[in-house]
Parts: sequence; structure tokens; C-alpha cells
Amino acid sequence: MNLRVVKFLFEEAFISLRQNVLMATIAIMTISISLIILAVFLLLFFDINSAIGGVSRNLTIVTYLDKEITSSGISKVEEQFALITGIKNVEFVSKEDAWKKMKDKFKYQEDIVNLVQGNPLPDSFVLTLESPDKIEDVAKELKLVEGVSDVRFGKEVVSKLRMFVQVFNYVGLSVVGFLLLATLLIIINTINLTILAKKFEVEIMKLVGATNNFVKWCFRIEGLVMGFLGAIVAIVIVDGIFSFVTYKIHMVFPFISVFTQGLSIITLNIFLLCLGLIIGLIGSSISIKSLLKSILKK
Amino acid sequence: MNLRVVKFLFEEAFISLRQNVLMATIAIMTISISLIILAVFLLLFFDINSAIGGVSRNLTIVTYLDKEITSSGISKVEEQFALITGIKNVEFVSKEDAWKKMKDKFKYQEDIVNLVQGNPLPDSFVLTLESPDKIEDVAKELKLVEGVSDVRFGKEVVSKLRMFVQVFNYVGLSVVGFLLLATLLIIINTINLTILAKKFEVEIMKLVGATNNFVKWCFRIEGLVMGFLGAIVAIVIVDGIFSFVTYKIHMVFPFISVFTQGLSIITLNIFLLCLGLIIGLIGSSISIKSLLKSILKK
Amino acid sequence: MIRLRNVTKTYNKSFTVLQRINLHISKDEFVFLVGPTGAGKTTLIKLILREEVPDSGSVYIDKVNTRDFNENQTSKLRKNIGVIFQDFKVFNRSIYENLAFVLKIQGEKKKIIKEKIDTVISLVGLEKKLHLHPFQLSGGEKQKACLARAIINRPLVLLADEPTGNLDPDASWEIMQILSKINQQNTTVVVATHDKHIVDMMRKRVIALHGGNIIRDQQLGKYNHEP
Amino acid sequence: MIRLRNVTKTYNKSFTVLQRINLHISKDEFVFLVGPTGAGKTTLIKLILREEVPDSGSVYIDKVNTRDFNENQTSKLRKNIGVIFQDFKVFNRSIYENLAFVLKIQGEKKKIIKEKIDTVISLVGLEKKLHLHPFQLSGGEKQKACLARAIINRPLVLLADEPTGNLDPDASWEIMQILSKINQQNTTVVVATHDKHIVDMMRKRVIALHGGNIIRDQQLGKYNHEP
Ligand SMILES: Nc1ncnc2c1ncn2[C@@H]1O[C@H](COP(=O)(O)OP(=O)(O)OP(=O)(O)O)[C@@H](O)[C@H]1O
Ligand SMILES: Nc1ncnc2c1ncn2[C@@H]1O[C@H](COP(=O)(O)OP(=O)(O)OP(=O)(O)O)[C@@H](O)[C@H]1O
Ligand SMILES: [Mg+2]
Ligand SMILES: [Mg+2]
Repeated sequence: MNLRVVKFLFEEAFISLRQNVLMATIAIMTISISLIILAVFLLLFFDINSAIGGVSRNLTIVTYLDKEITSSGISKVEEQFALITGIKNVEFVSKEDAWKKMKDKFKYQEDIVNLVQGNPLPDSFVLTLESPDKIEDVAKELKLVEGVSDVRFGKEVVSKLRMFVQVFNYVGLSVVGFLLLATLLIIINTINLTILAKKFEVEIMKLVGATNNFVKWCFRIEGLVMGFLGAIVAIVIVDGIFSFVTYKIHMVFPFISVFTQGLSIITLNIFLLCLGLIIGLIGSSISIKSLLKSILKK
Repeated sequence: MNLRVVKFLFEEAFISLRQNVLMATIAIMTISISLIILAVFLLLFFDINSAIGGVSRNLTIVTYLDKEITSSGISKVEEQFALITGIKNVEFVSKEDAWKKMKDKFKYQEDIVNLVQGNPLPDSFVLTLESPDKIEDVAKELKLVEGVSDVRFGKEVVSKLRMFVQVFNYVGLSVVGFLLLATLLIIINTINLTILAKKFEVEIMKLVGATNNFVKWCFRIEGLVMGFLGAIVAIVIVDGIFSFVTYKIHMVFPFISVFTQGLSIITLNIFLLCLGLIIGLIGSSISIKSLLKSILKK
Repeated sequence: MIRLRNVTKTYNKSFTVLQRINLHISKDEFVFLVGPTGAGKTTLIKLILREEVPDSGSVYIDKVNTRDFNENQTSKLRKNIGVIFQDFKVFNRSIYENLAFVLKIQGEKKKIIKEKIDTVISLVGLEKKLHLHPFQLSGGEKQKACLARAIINRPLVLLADEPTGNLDPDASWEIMQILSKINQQNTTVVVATHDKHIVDMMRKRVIALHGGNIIRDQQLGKYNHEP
Repeated sequence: MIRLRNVTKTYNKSFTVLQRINLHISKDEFVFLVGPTGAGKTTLIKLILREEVPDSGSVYIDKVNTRDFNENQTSKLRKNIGVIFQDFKVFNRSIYENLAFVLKIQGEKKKIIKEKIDTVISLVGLEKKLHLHPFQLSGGEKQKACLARAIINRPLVLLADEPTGNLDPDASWEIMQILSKINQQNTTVVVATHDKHIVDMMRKRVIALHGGNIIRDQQLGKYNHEP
């Protein structure tokens, strides 16, 4: 294909779209809507996912040290910790601090606290992990470090969280996958409807000598253009909704930070654009191919 | 309209659908897909909503009684509680039970517990509420009861939960509303595309003397039939997915009970059917009306 | 039956097709409309059918001015006018369905619909093609099917726009005989045609259009569209 | 140029339109195809255009059997054949776009497209209608536009199916002169028509179809489709 043909194909696509502007507009609108649905759920999925990630990242392991440990022993333990992979942050909590916190926590049970003489608590390290996945393994390694008397973490919380993540990803990915499929089908169907309505046009094209390839490319480019326009409209609306919702949520729940760590809006825009173009092309290819076949058979 | 005309209108609708079976099939498919999307999210929304409801219902208020209270005093307090609305369940926890639990909880801090002599804890009632909404009001009323020394509930948990419910409903309802709108638009657009493709037919109808009303009802019934078929297909698929997912989740997470308290599948089916019929009717009405107008103008 | 008073029709606000046309066709008449291509024959027929409305002047059908017809009155008018359109305008359905539609919108019963179709289809000789779709018919057969649709309702007025353009001379002559017979049964017949032979043979009233005007209106006329 | 060998064409596996037709039309010929409605004239033209393929027998264009043409060969064939279809088959676009399309698929440059359209449109006298859409044209004007589309490419073969059905006698005669001139410029012309007057005046080869057979094939023939 030389450049003139490409130029002509685009011209044809625009003539064809202009021929039934209303139909084209409606089709493009439908493409936009289904892309918007998809985009909204991608945003939700990734954002909730990252929110869960945030919770997971806050899981900590508390390592209690021997009561008789010296300050040089403490630094030795800390050095050992540096050798263990998967630890993101290490915070030392002296037994004094721990006791203060404890007293704070049991304010109501004052009587109990007052009954205690001296400080019964040991020094400890609070460790943050890079990921909660290997928390058991890390805990085991920590136990082996000399000077560590006990290692504690919320076993129940970890397992609940893990289950939740599993369910969420299971459901979320199924839903996103299902939506992707549904979007594909809706867009392909819509393009198919607009092309079926042009059966008569295609018949004439063939009768005056247009090759199948020529006809196919005319409609492919038409599909591409529709997909492109649909994606652009979707992007504008999604970005609008996004800004509005971010703003609105910020007003209502100023303490929540939304849409910060999830899917970046630019990635999403690029994804929508590619999707629009690709489905536009594929949808029109399928439709025109089957239409040409049906014309041949008649 | 007499019965013969109604019969004829249905005949016309089927002739018209048969005239371009492929187009009709594609349109019905699109209608199904968008209804399925809506249904999936309604199920998810209502199910998560009811799951949250479950969590809320487990919120409790602990009422500590005066240390010197007599057993007749305890029953008096209980009688008073019966007068307060909004309490679903009342459970008495004796100071002995409470101390046992406390000891259990602080196993690690054995030293502290061992330092305590006797039982420093009072008797208490654990109350379950009908709804967490009025928890503060109920707590206030409880405080006024004679024999009650203190009333405690997880203020932080309640406020966090409330916020979560608020955010969830905010987001969830927005999403469901948005999806409903999107579904409506997709279905209306799809029907519009099939009707636009029949412009030539409508022109002939008008020229041989069909009234606007007649033409409108032909296409309305066609829209109704498409909406009906689309809804039926959607219902079959949604019910299929539902059974499959329930089964699958039961396999993978046998301890979770899903889809039990949310939206009943029968309600959903009826909703989808009505929606299909109504949008089919409305969509075709809008389309044929604007088509007739455009023909008149030309 | 049909009266045009000072009718002017302009397309796109600039191209005047008919200019101050005055015309009266009475109930029992059979009229040929002739004129070169683009003279406005089809436009005149569209005006009578109220597919188009005049820019100025009035069209009276059965003494009623159609100018201010609403949608319902227009439908009623069209139910009483049978038309053979120059470009056929048939549904992409079987001939049977095409014919049945016209009767169905009148609320006819199934049985009567079947009877009427049988009668009219044998009149035009398309019995074997009754269940074919238009794209399966030859040009002439399509034209005959259009005639059948136009007369199935025994209309008050029959408008035939180039009804023999795709027919051989013998078939054309047969069609003319059918139109003649319908005319005798009290239907006003208006035929727009280029078929010199037929016009000359039929010896009916001939109205010749040219340059937006009626340049000749003759009883027992001949085809001649020269000014 | 065109040769049919024992061509049989049956529709719906039961209705035989053409039966063992043998026919040869050489490069420089101008041929009329006559026959009553439904005789198979359009079917014959469709066979030449390879819009239909024969059930048995072969169609040769320029000595090549078109039976086993693939899609590309068919396109190439059609680019060399100009056709005036009985039912027009024009795009719902302006006449200009309709004409341009035929040239565009040949990969012509914009400038040349414009030139060629200008030439051909003045030949058929539709200069003022160039940017109108088909539904804005009269029947005869549409027919002329189809002629313009058929000849714009200087095709090797010109197939005209009832090209004067919507034209007045004068316009018909003009069109015939154009076809004649094109024939003299080395295009094979096949005209299917019912216009007795024109066939009789032109004195060209006349092939008469009837009942699925060629019942007459005469040089300098007259219109006469009686067996
Ligand atoms: N919708 C329209 N818009 C613009 N011009 C139109 C429209 N309809 C008709 N015309 C023009 O009006 C003129 C008359 O058209 P009309 O169809 O009435 O001619 P006609 O006498 O029927 O011709 P023919 O014998 O070719 O059928 C033509 O030149 C045509 O181009
Ligand atoms: N696709 C089809 N399916 C069934 N029958 C067909 C089909 N196409 C044509 N026919 C039949 O074949 C016969 C010949 O048709 P054709 O169009 O070739 O006739 P024709 O000679 O061109 O007639 P006319 O002068 O009326 O145009 C007709 O009786 C028609 O009904
Ligand atoms: Mg006309
Ligand atoms: Mg024919």
C-alpha cells in the first residue's frame, strides 16, 4: 500500500462515517460508555488493592529481647537483623517506653497496673516487613538470633488478611476479566451493527471492482477511527470523573487519601486508547470479513 | 387498539426481526451483556453490604456494674435494660469469668497477672445492639441505670466502621447508579442502531399510509421483544455464573458463606426482566420517534 | 378529485421545479403526465401524495386542502391513494408480505388479506413469485408487484410513476389495460411516463410539463414533449 | 471478447433461467439483448460480471474462463467492465463521490479524478447535479449518472441493463449516441432493453432471449421478442 491509498482509505472512512453521522455518533458513544465502565473498575480494583497493600505493609513483628541484655548485645542483635532479607524497618522500643505504653493502654485497669512493682517488660524491636507473605519465615529466622527471647506477630490478623487478599484478588480479577470481555463484546457488536447497516454499500463496492482487501481496509480504518474517538471521549470523561471524585472525597473524608497509589491515570489513559484502537480494528475486521462472506454466498 | 391489531403488531415485530436476524441477534447479545454487567455488580454490592452488616451486628457494649452489687441488684439492672429500646441481646459476665478471660489474654505478661492478688474486676453485662447506629444513645441510657458503674464500647471501631460503611455505600451506590445509567444508554443505543438501519422500511410504511402510531408501536414491540430476549439470556447466564461461583467459592473457601444474605437471585431475575422490558420499550420509543421526525423533516 | 392551485415547488430554496401550476383532474379521468427528464413529474406526484408540500399554492384532494393536514389525515389520505413509485419502494420482504402490509394497516382480517392478494397477484401474473423477495425478482416483475400493491386496496386515486419502464411492449400494454379497467371502476388514474408508444395508443388526456410549467393539456392527446 | 459456452443458470435449484446458452460477442460489437420480462437478460449480464456463476458451462471474457476466478481476479475483471445496473446501485453519497470511488479504487490521483469527472459529467449533462445525492435526483438523472459511472473508466466492456427505462425518447436517443461513440472507441457494448423504438432505429445486432433460450440472433436486427 502506498501513501495515496492510505490517505484515500482514511478519506473513505470519514465519508462513510459522515454518511450516517447519527449512527456513527451512537456507536462511538456506546464504545465510550463501555470503556468508561471498564476504566472505573480498573481504578477501583487497583486502588482497593493498593489500600490493602497499605494495610499489609503496616503489619509488624515484635521481637522481645532477653531481660538481661546489654546495650552492646542490643546492637549485636540489630546487626544480625540487617542480615535477614525482607525486613524494611527496624525500630527499637526500650523497656521503659514499653511500660509507659502499657500503662497508657490499661488506664481503666489502673488497679492492676498499680499492683505491679517495677517494670516487668523486656526491651524489644518492632520490625516492619517488605511484604507480609514471608512473615512466618522471617519470624523463624529472628528466633535464632542470639539475644532474642521471643518473637510475636498477629498470626490471626496475618491469616485473615491473607485470606481477604486472596478472595479480593480472586473476585476482583474475575470481575475485571469479565468486564474486559464484556467491553470487547459490546464494542465489537456495536461496530458490527454499524457495518451490517452498510451491506448495500459493500455490495456496490464489490460490483464496481473494489478488492476484498480494499473494502476490508476501508472498514477497518472506520473501526479504528470509531475506536479512537470512543477512547478519547472515554478518557476525557474518566479523567473528569476522577478529578471530581478525588475532589469530592477529599471534601467529605479529608483524612482519606484516595487514588494515590493505585493505577496511575496516565497509564489508564494509554490503556484505554490502545484498547479502543485495537478493539476498533479487530471488531471491524471481524464484521467486514463475515459481511463479505455473506455477500459472496448470496 | 383491538386484539387483532395487537396480534398484528407482534407479527410485524417478528417479521422485522427475522428480516435481519444477524442484526437482531447481535443487538440482543449486547443487551444481555450489559444486563449481566449490571447484575454482577448488584450481586457484589448487596453481598458486601450484607457482609458489612454482619460485622456491625457483632458490635457489643460492655456495662461494668458496681463492685458491691448484690445478685438482686444485678437482676434489677437487667430489668432496667429490658426497658431500653435497641438492645438485641444481654449476656451477663460474672467477675470470675472476666478475670479468667483476662488471665488468658495476658498469658505472656504472666508476671503482671501474678503480681495481682484477688480479682480486681467487676461483674458486667455484654450487650448486643439491633443496629450500631444509636450506640452512643444507648450507652448514655445505660449509664443512667442504677448499679452501672461504667459503660464501654469500641468508640474507635464504631467510628471506623461507620466511616467505612459510609464510604462503601457512597462508592457502591455511585457505581451501581453509574452502571445502571451506562446499561440504559448501551441498550438504548443498541436498539437505536437497529432501528436506524430500518430507515428505508419506515419511509415505505409511512408512504403506504401507516400512521405514526402504528409505526411507533411496531418498533416499540420490536424493542420490547429484544429487551425481553436479552433479559432472558442475561438471567440464564447470571444464574449460571451465580451457581458456579457459589459452588467454586465453597470449594476454595469452604468456611465463607457467600451470597446468602445479599440480593436474592429471584429478586434479581425479576429486576433484570423488568429492566429489559422497560428499556426495550423506552429505547425503541425514543429511537423511532426521532427517526420519524427526521423522515418528516427531509 | 385532484386540484392544484398556483402550486410552486422549490428544492433547496433555489431550484424551482414547478411554477404556479394550476391543474384539475376529475374523478373519472385517466391522465398521462409527460415531460423530459427532470421536468417535475415525480415531484407533482409527491405533492399529490403529500410526500412533499408546495412552497406556495394549494393541493386539493376531493375538495380538501392538504396543506394543513396533520399526521393522521396524511395517513388517511395515503390509504386512499395507490402509488407505483418510480424507484419501487418495496420492503425487503416477500411479495406476499409487501402486499399484506397495506391491508394490515387497514385492519383487515387474515382471510380477507389472503383472498385479496390471490386476486391481485393473478391479475398481474406473479403467482409463482409470490413468496420471493424483491431482490429475487426481475425489474419487470418488481414493477408488476408494485402495481399489485397499488391497486390491492381499490384506491380512489392511482398514481403510477413510470410504471412500464422495465417492461416489454406487450407487458406494458397489458398493464395499461389493467389501469384502464381500474379507471372504469371509478379510480382516478395519473400515469407519469416516457413511453411514447403507449401514450399515442391510449388516446387519453395528456398533460405535458416543461421548464416548470404545463405547456400542454390535451384530451385524446399524443406524446410530445416539445414546447 | 465475451463468449458463453453451454451456460445454464438455475435459481433456487429449481427455476432455470438460462439453458445451455451459446453466445459470442466480439470486441468491436454493439449488441442489444431483448426478451420479455423475466427472460434472463439481467441474469446474463450478471454472469458476464461474475456476480453470478453458471451452474454448468463457462463464461469467457477476453478468452479467459471466469469460472475459477478468485476474488482478486474478479475485482480486476470488474474494473474493466462498466455497468449500468437496472436498479442503479449507487452509493448514498453525492454523484461526485460515486464517480470518484470508481477511480479511487484504481489508485488515480485527485487531479486526474477531478478532470475525468468533469469530462464525463458534461457528456451526460449533469453538471448542475454533481453534488446532489441520489435521492435528490429524478429517475432519468440517476440513470444518466449511472452511465457516467459506467464509462468514466473507459472500460473494455460496457453492460447497460435497461439504460433508458426512465428517460424520455430524446434523452434516450442521446444516450444511445454516447454508447455508440464509446463502441467506436473500442468498447464492447451490450444493452439489455425493452425500448422497441431504439432497437429498431439503431440497426445493430439483436439477441432475443425467451424461455431460457436464444430464440434469435440477428445482425442489423429489429426489436421483436415473439418466438
Ligand atoms: N430532494 C431534492 N432535492 C433537490 N433537488 C431535487 C430533489 N428532488 C428532485 N429534485 C430535482 O427536481 C427536478 C425534478 O425532479 P422529478 O423527480 O420531479 O423529475 P421527473 O419529471 O420525475 O424526471 P424523470 O422523468 O427523470 O423521473 C430534478 O432536476 C431533480 O434533480
Ligand atoms: N436471486 C434470484 N432468486 C430466484 N429467482 C431469481 C433470482 N434472480 C432472478 N430470478 C428470476 O429469474 C428470472 C429472470 O430474471 P432476470 O432479472 O434475469 O430477468 P430480465 O430478463 O432481466 O427481466 P426484466 O426485463 O424484467 O428486467 C425472473 O423470473 C426472476 O424471478
Ligand atoms: Mg420521475
Ligand atoms: Mg432485468
